[in-house]
Amino acid sequence: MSKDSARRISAMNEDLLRPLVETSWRFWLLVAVLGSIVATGLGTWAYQMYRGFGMTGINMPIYWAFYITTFVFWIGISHAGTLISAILRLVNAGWRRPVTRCAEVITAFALMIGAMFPIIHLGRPWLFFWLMPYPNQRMIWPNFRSPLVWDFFAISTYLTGSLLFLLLPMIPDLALVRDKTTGWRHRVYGVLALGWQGTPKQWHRLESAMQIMAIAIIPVAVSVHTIVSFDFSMAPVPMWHSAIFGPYFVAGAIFSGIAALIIAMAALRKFLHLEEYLHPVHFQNLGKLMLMMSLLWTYFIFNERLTVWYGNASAEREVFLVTQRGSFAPLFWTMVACNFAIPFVILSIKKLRTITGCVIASFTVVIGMWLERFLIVVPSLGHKYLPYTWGHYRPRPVEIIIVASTFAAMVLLYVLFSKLVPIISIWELKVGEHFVADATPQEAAEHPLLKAHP
Amino acid sequence: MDRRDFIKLTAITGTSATLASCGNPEHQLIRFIPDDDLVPGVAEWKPSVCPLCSAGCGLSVRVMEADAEVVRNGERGLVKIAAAKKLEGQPDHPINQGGLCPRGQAAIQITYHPDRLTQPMTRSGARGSGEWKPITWDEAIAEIVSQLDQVAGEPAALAFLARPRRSRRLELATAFVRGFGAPAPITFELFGDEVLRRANAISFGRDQLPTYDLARSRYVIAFGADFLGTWNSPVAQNAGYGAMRQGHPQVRGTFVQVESRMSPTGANADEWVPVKPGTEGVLALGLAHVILKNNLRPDRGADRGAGAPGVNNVRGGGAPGLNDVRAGASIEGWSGGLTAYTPEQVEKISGIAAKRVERLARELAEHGPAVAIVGGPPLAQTNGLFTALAVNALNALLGTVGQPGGVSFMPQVSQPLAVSPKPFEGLATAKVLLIDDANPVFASPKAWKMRETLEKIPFIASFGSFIDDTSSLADLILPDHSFLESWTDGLPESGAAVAVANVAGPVMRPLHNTRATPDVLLDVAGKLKKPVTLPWKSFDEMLTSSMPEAAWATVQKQGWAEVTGPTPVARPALRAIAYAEPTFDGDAGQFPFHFLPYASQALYDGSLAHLPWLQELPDPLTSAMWSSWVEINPSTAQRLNIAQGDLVDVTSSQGTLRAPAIVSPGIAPDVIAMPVGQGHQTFTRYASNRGANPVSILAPVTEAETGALAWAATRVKIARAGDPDGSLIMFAGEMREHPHEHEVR
Amino acid sequence: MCSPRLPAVRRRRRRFRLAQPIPFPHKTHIAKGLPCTDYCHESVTKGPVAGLPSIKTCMICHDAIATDKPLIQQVANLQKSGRDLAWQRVYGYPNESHVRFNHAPHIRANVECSTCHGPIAEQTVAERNVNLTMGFCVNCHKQKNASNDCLTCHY
Amino acid sequence: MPHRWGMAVDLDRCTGCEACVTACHAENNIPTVGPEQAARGRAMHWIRVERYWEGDFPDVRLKFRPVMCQQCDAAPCEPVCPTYASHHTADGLNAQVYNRCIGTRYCANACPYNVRFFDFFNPQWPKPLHLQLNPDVSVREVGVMEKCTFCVQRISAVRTQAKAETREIKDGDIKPACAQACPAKALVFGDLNDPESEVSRLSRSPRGSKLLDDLGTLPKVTYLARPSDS
Repeated sequence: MSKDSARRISAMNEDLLRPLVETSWRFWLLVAVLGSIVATGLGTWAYQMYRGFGMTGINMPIYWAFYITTFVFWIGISHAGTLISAILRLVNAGWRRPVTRCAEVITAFALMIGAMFPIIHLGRPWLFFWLMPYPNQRMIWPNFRSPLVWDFFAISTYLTGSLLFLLLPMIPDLALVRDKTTGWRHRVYGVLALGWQGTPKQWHRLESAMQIMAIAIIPVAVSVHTIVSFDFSMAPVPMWHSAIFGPYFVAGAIFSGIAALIIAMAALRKFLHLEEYLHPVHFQNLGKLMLMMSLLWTYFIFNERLTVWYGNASAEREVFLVTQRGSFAPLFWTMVACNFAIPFVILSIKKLRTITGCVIASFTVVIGMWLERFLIVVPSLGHKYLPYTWGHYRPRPVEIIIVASTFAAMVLLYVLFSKLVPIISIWELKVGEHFVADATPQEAAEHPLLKAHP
Repeated sequence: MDRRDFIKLTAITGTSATLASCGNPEHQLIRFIPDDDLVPGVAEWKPSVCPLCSAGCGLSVRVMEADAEVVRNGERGLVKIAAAKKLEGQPDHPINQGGLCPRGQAAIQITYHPDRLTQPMTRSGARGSGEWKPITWDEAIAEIVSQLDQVAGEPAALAFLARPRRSRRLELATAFVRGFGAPAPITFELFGDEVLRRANAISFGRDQLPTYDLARSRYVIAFGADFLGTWNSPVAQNAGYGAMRQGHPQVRGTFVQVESRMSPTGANADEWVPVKPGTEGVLALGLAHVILKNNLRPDRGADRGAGAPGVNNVRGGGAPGLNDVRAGASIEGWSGGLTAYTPEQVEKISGIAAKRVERLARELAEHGPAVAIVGGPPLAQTNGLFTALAVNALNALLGTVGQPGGVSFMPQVSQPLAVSPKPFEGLATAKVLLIDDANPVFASPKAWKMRETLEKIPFIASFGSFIDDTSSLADLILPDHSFLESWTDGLPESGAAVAVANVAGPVMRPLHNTRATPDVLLDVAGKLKKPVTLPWKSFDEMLTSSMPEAAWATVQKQGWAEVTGPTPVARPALRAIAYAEPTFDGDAGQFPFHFLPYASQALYDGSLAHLPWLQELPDPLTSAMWSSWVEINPSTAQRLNIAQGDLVDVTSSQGTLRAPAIVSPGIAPDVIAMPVGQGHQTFTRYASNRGANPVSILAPVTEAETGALAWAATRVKIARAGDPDGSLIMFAGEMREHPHEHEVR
Repeated sequence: MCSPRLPAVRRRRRRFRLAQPIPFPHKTHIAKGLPCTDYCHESVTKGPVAGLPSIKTCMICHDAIATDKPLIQQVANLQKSGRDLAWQRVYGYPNESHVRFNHAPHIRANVECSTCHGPIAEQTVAERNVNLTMGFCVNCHKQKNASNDCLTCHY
Repeated sequence: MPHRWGMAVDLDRCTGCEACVTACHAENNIPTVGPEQAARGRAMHWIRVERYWEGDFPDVRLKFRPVMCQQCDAAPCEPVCPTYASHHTADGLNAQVYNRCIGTRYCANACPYNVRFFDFFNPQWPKPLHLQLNPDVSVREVGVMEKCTFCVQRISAVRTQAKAETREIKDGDIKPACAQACPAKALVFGDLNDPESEVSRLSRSPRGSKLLDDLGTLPKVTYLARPSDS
């Protein structure tokens, strides 16, 4: 091992472990601010439960609105991760190494937050467990025909899988933290490292487990968003009852997931000073991927709307028109700009595809994708078959506060996570940079894992 | 805490927990011994009478045991009472035949209204300040007796204000004031039908509202009458209408409505004929002209000497010599074939194409039995009597007066109503005023200065159950029982073929410390220094004595009985009249729009605005709830830059009101319509200060012959006054079934 | 109407043995040959509710019977003061169970009172011995082949 | 054979008077929500009279159509409910079991007729309005869905009564509050499995059609068209 690489390794360890041991007042300030926003959100939810669901802007006939929009949005964001990192792992894209963990964490947290919304939106949230099949005295099971019960299974499966997928490759890094720290940290990370010693057998098992997870998580991720789309497409609501919804939702989910990932990476790069590990090329590559997804999304929405236009079924046409040129038109065209026009221009011109460019495009995509979900949920419900019952929706403060606080919750969880676990997979990075020796004991260097990832 | 407790805890925030815990009153409320013996959980059905309008529908009241909180001997406690739970139409009642209108269904909320007056009160602040002091009944009666004693001997010092209803209750009040030496009660109702009563007296010798045998009609033409909504006997007319449409195999009656703003009734018409306000009579005579000229007169009309036996007894009660030739004789030019009313002439006056007049006349003549109905706005014009006479004459010509499928008159056993066209005149000299559930401050034009008149009266006592615009000016409140708690009666004028007397006893005990007004009057009568002697000790005694024993037995069982007696016949002087152009208040240049207030399907004339069910009942045409609104034709709205929900100022010569606009295709471009009902200053938590009252800006124009208020003869101008302020609450989203197809077209 | 205060939560706990206005001896009355469904709870055969008898019912007999007993005198005095016995309901459902139970058809189907109300006939002050859970109802309905649709009881 | 409850609505008889709406409120303990909530679209009317304008002044017409729960045989509300709160009974009713409802409101989205209503707050009946409440019908609390039940309490009462008298239920024995109140007799309720019943006879009328028939929900409410509407 050259002197140079030894210095490099030690710098890497130091850079990537620094956030775990050094805490500035800025961190506490950030946590305090975010924490109070989250607390406000929780308090608002309690208030909503106490006063009644009527504190929201939901009404007859728009029985789903902000909460379900945000539910679908977060479930979509959750595709950042696992799906992207699994694909990148499987296709063995070398540039993925610093990115995978950032992405997988997004998945886990976005899922947790997203899964809250079906409960928040319940009329009687304290009975949420009736959605689960649990043995009970009355022998009453949930209705397995209901897409909401499918949701429960899909999300819980995906969450379990994503957590595994996140935790597995964390083990060697937790062991590293254990080895580099003393005191309580040593003991805590010792427990979390699950006795990782880096033996060939352990590496082998990690490798197999990760391969299995990477392959298994992809169909799960695809199915999750397909099932979320079934919440809509199983109901005979104009513009919902659509066969395209499955792939359309999955594409949209990956699209918004990439955007979330780019934002998260840029933030980490800036605040944790990881410029050396997250290079512009990573952003450019993700940007290209996002450009592709943008085009795919555009294709899907064009497809969806074109067939409705030609189909000309009276109820669907009303929803179509109200979104296209009626009261929802400003939102619709903002969405098109956010999801297509702006990212297309930024990402397809090489000069603009800088880190800043990618981050701007990502922000527009996040906004655009939230709007997309809103425009799926609300205009259709407001314009069902009998025009006498058409209605309007305006969000009320409780909804806005709760939805906004989940963004703070996401950031808070992310910040806390990056404080506790190296946000960049140190060992994978080392493997990528051939610092095998430091990452693994000498005898493990011959392991196929390292051969496979030169 | 287990799950159930948690649910309970969360439920406690609202009433449901309260209701749940009601059966288990462990919080120490005392229990009193119940007066009624009811089987708990089992319903009993008792007859009653709907008090809301003069139609007099029979009720069947579902009575069940309930726990009520009461005060007895100064202690608050719970007692099991027999509580009315639901009102239904009585299946055997000859008028409503089991049906009931939405207002009748909601009448039960009068009894249980949270703002109902629970005890006698006297004014403790300035008049109209809304400050009251509870007093006992003894004190209250002593007060009214002393006030009456002070004015004893002054003939016009006592005034009694009531709603016009043919009833023993009003007869008792009349006997009381007459005995005191005062003039008969002043009765006033905004949507009263004095004009039509007078016209019927002239045309047919019957001073009452007509009954229509719609069930057997094959062609109905209605002039402005909202007979399926609020006018005359709507439930009976709905029943007849349903049967006319689908009651006979293969035969479906046709229905044409003539009016300038589509009413809920007009909404059901096969053909809707918009007409210039005030020219409906011309159209009626135009139709008559075509029939006469072409000799299309149906055969059945040839012999009009005697009523056909076995059918609705139009001239019932024996009015020999009265025949409906008289109806024609009241119209100038009738015998000459109405040459002044050629289709061309009709087109010029009313705006209805001559060809259409011709066609309608032929249809009318060919599709017998046919009947023409008139009521509402056309009669509330300066030429209202002419219009009514014209339609009466048309009916006579069609030959269906007293015939199956035509118009007839229900036999009557009581004297016709004496309605006061200008109630304020009788009040000018009053020193003591008794108000029995009338609200003229709300229901009369500002120009009549009703409030100012009342404010000048030294002493006012109100018997009503609520503080409303009028009773808020009272000095003494003597709250009445609700109709479910006391004897009620009514002698309907129309809606059935036989004379019906509605009489029903209380179906439940009084909830509050109230007293039946007729009994209070009887009590007061006996306590006066110079007692008024009345032949009855109590109101139920009066009711008992008013009918034969057999009928009384029936009444107790079913709440109504068929009664017989000589039907009073009216023979007003006959004078042929011709069409006179309607005159309107306000210069057509300055006030370009006709202003049409109309009775609201839910709130009627505003007297029901305090019932939450009715406030939240979507209006049939606009779907508006809890609101006032101004209906404007789309082209007018566009011209004046008014969109749905925009605030609009409606200005007449009498003042301005502001209300949100509803752009409605069912109204003529030069007409502005507005429902009556909202705009109460004071009328319980549900109606106070809600919306605007169109009556307030009406000009004091009267019908030329009868002096009745011509409430449809005011002209207004309108102007956009602002953006929507959220006061227009609609239940419906869209007004068209295929909104965009309409747009394309 | 009663007020929605927090003690409502505690009430369910105490319900199993409620403080009744008088310790009414069910046992004594049954032993004297007075069946439940006559006089005291007679509406049970007619409709949904069994009904808690008013003091008037008590006094039909106790006008003459056992008038020397202090408890009866107490009841007689209560009646004179115009007050009723404020019985506390021992069996019942909270509103949020949305149960519409009808006694009459159960009596017609010869379901014993004790099936649902336990050995009340042997008790003095009525106690709640049977926990009327949904499972309890459903099991019996299954055995007797009665309808088990939710809408049978919940509407 | 079990009963199959259905209704026929004669649009030619219906005058849009809305007696059915108030009758339903009175029978089924439906709360009034007040102007603020009504303005937010939370007014509850288990039965409503829809009106649609056709044409323009002066050739304008209006159509009334009372819409209540159509009690579909293939009801879209039923499969989507995760807790079976919305389910099908043996006699073909779409039951809504309040105590099982957790308020996902999915059923209301799936219902093409928009006849399901949600309790956004606990209902309010300021004393003594509560004395009017029908003890045969639940008072629904915040967070549950509710809808027209075809007055199941009346069906149940008549069924119990008939059983006590050991007889069959006769046609016309059961009248939901709306049908009972209807002055023009536009609403007819009865057993569709009885070919002789009035409702069966009307349902076979050539004027009859189902609302949104092409959605395949198989409603048990038949609308008889106004001949002049064709």
